[in-house]
Amino acid sequence: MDWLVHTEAVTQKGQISLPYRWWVGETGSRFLTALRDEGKILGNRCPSCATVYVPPRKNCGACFREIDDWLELGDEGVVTSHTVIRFPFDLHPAPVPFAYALIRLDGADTAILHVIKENLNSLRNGARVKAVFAEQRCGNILDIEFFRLI
Amino acid sequence: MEKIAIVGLAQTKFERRKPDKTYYDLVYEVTRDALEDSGLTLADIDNVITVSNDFLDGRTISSMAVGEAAGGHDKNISTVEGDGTFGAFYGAIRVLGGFRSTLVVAHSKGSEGNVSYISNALFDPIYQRPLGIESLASAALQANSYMEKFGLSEIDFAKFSVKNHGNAWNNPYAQIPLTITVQDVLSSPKLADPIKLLDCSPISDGAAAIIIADEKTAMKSAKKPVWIRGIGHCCEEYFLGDRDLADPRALRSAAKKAFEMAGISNPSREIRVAEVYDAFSYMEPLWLEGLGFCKPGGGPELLDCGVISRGGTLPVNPSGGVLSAHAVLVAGLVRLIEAALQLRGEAQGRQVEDVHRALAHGINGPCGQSHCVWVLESD
Amino acid sequence: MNGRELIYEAVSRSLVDCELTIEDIDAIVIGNMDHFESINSADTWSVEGSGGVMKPIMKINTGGTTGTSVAIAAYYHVASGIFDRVLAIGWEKNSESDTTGAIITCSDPIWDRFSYSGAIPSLATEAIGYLKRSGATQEDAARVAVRDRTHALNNPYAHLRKPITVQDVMESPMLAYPIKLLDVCPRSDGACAVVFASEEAARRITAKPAWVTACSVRHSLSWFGDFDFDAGLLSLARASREAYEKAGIKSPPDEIDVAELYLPYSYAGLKWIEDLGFCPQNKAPEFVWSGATDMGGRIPINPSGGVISTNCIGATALLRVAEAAIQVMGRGGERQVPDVVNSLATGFGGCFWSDVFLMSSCMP
Amino acid sequence: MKPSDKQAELLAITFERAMPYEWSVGKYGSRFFQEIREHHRFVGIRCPRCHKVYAPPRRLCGPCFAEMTELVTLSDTGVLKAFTVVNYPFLDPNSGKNRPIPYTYGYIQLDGADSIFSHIVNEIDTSKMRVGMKVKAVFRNNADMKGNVEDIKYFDLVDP
Repeated sequence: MDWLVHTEAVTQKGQISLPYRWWVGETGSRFLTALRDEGKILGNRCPSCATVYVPPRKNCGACFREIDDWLELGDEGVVTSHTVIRFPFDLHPAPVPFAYALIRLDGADTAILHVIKENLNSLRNGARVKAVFAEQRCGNILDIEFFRLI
Repeated sequence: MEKIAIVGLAQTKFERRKPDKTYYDLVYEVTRDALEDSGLTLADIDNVITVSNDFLDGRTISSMAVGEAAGGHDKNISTVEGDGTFGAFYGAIRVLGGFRSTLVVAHSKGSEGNVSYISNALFDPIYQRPLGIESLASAALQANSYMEKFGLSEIDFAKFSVKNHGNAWNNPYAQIPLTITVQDVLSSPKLADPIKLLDCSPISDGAAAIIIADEKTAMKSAKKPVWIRGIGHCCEEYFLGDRDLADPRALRSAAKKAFEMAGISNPSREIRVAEVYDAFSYMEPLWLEGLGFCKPGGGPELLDCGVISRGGTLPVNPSGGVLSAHAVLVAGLVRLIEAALQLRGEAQGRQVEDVHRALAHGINGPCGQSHCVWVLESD
Repeated sequence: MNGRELIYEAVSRSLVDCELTIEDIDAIVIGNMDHFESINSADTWSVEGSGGVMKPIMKINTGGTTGTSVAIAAYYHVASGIFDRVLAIGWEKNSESDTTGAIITCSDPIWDRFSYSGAIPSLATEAIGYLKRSGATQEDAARVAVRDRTHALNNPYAHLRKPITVQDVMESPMLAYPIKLLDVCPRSDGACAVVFASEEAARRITAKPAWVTACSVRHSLSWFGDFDFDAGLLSLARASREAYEKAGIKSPPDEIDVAELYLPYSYAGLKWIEDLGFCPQNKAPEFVWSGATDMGGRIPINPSGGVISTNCIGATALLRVAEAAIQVMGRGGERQVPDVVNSLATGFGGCFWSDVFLMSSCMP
Repeated sequence: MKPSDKQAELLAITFERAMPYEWSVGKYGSRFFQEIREHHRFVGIRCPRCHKVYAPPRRLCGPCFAEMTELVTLSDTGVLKAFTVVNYPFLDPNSGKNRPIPYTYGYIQLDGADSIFSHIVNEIDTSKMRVGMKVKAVFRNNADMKGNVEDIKYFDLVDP
């Protein structure tokens, strides 16, 4: 059709801009308040499979049972996987290059995702790292500012 | 399982940006073309599954924009939010459950949203999303785990990018056929170690549709029916740190179900061609392992010894794979379409010889948390 | 409680209810609205709470009808013969965003989003059309809201459990003529889980399951501007006729013993029951005032309190199915209607879309 | 450690970043905006089967599943089919801020069209509005036009 040829297709810019507020729940709130108030990292253990979870869970996904066996974990652990990030993205928690790592804290069976900002050249799986707590803590996962290679 | 078949299919050319096409246009075009391909009319179609995602489309109830374009007026219609292989799964079980024929149509336009923001929303809002993680960084963690577990190298992965981009030259629908070397991949810009630019699939716009029908309807369609012999899907744990990222156990479970249903005991021997969801170069070998085509860590060897190359005994992604065109959600449906084209003998330049059984595979969630496996056969 | 924990609560209660464990579940279907919580892919995100670890799970999303779409998907999972026991889950945490702002994102970004202000203006237009055609009054609609809110007193799971009067409704703030605050649904947090089973599996679970006799869907419109506000709700009329035919129901008000309807606002409780064939055109006010739709009436509607008492959007339509199933199974406690053989549930959403789900104590 | 007593303090995590999009309008919608810009008029499209005219134009007639190509030139006027004065506060996802209220949301049948077009009516006094009133589009100055639906500023009520 003639008019289709003679019509320039336009685009329209826009956004979805809404504030979200995710409830953390009792289990997560206990974890995050301990992080914030005491600088302690808590985990919990499934009564059935004995997996120690961090962050702690209300229930074990695999066993489908509620968990209420709490323990304090170390603030050190081992890198089980890592990547050095070199592309920019405005939600990144640090300028590039920085690394994401999965870190298995001492006493835990699962690994926690976090950030490593220094000595990236020495970063390898198996490396030991220690949590660096933020000075101003407000009850979220960035109350651990990053992990530092030991 | 009763006999059901793929009787119609269509896909668009995949491009970085289709500025003149709306979702509605894309869905209409592949719906029209799939009907034409099948020789059926809309009256033969008694139900519709659309596949879309509200984040990708920037619209709540994204299905609302396309129901009419998918021929859904006055029909039983539903929407799967996930990869097209999952949408097709629902389409197939609707035929098994009593419908005559399901039109399944998927669309996405990676050009319209911000892929990083959208994939950041896949992650846990309390513990992960504030860290800025998204699909590329999480994939890099998986690639790193996989390399370290089996002593693989970036070269091993780069070879898959070389193979699939080369295969894409034979596929007129592919977005980026490339003649590249392993060195080109290795020296492409580093994004998230060990992933470099040429290890990544592109951002794409496009759509695809298939028609799944019962035996009676299949017999009156224009094309050779492609019989669905086995289907299975499975999802593993959500948190990356709860998973062994180098062990695709959900895929193993999905494949087991599909193979059992299809009566397959030795997939390497019994399947002639496979189309798998290689969003990054490391994924193809990892998924081949999960599908039981090799021992753990053996994926790169399959390529080195020629098994999965175009002339091999089990060519994988002769279409060029997701690495050569990645319209999210659509890409899994395209794997099904490409497998079906192989079985029909209509794959033109990318046709593999003597195909009687083919496999297609799609994924959902971060790092292939959820997998869907299909076994298709010709008569 | 976070979203996953909310889902866990519903799923674990549903398993206790049918004396199964998560190992007995073969597949899961889940649904909600992405931008209400900003969770992308709730299927993979939810597995810890939904029980989906190492199981097949898929996500369905069709807007307000999501819950019935999820139920229908779970039904087809079982009907396919591939799965014996399938969990259907609907959930929403409306408290996690601005509900009206999130609903606005369902409008077309090119044509409608700049002026759209949520569902109320279009529902108000529909209500005006109905009032004009039928001669119904605002008080007639208020009577519907009073019924549902009164029924909610019998339902320990309902969100709003404070009784109201017609006068309360009439005196509540006008949102958009003729819709007032107490004519519309609240915003709620909640989840619902329903177990679907094959014939053999169902018989092992309970002596009295709710057999699915029909499900029908009409999501025909893609554009807000195509809806005829002055006509009936065509999608519901067509879906219900198809479902009645499948289930062999010839006279709905005589053969259906109880209905759980997705009535997001009170006027729907007049107009839409005519489209369902519960009473003749324009006779809904008379029918409702007669007490026919109250507990103890000819065809009680919304013994649960309905959507006007509880609205966690992704769960809302599944709750209709669950409540209608409870009635067939005779497990409604205080809200039980006696001797239910056939029950009907509906879903509403999108662009004036409707789903109809019929169940029976007699196997089809 | 001791099991959880009632966790006294319940936390929430907030997120307020906008998700950016750039949507294609498509040829059919673009033509509508082009006609506004070039001729200050509307355009619709006719179904070859049922002859219904849709405005704004779109590619398909849903009930007929027929592709439409016959453009129909319309004027800049229509009839008010319904209206609502929006007076409740809410967040506008386009801006992330509360949308200014009150404003009147109107369902307008453009003269010559069978479908309904929603837009803003330039009146908030309900005593001055009634269904069936004639309305006329007020367009932006050409220099300010952006090729979107806000190139129509609003519809004015036309005195009978």
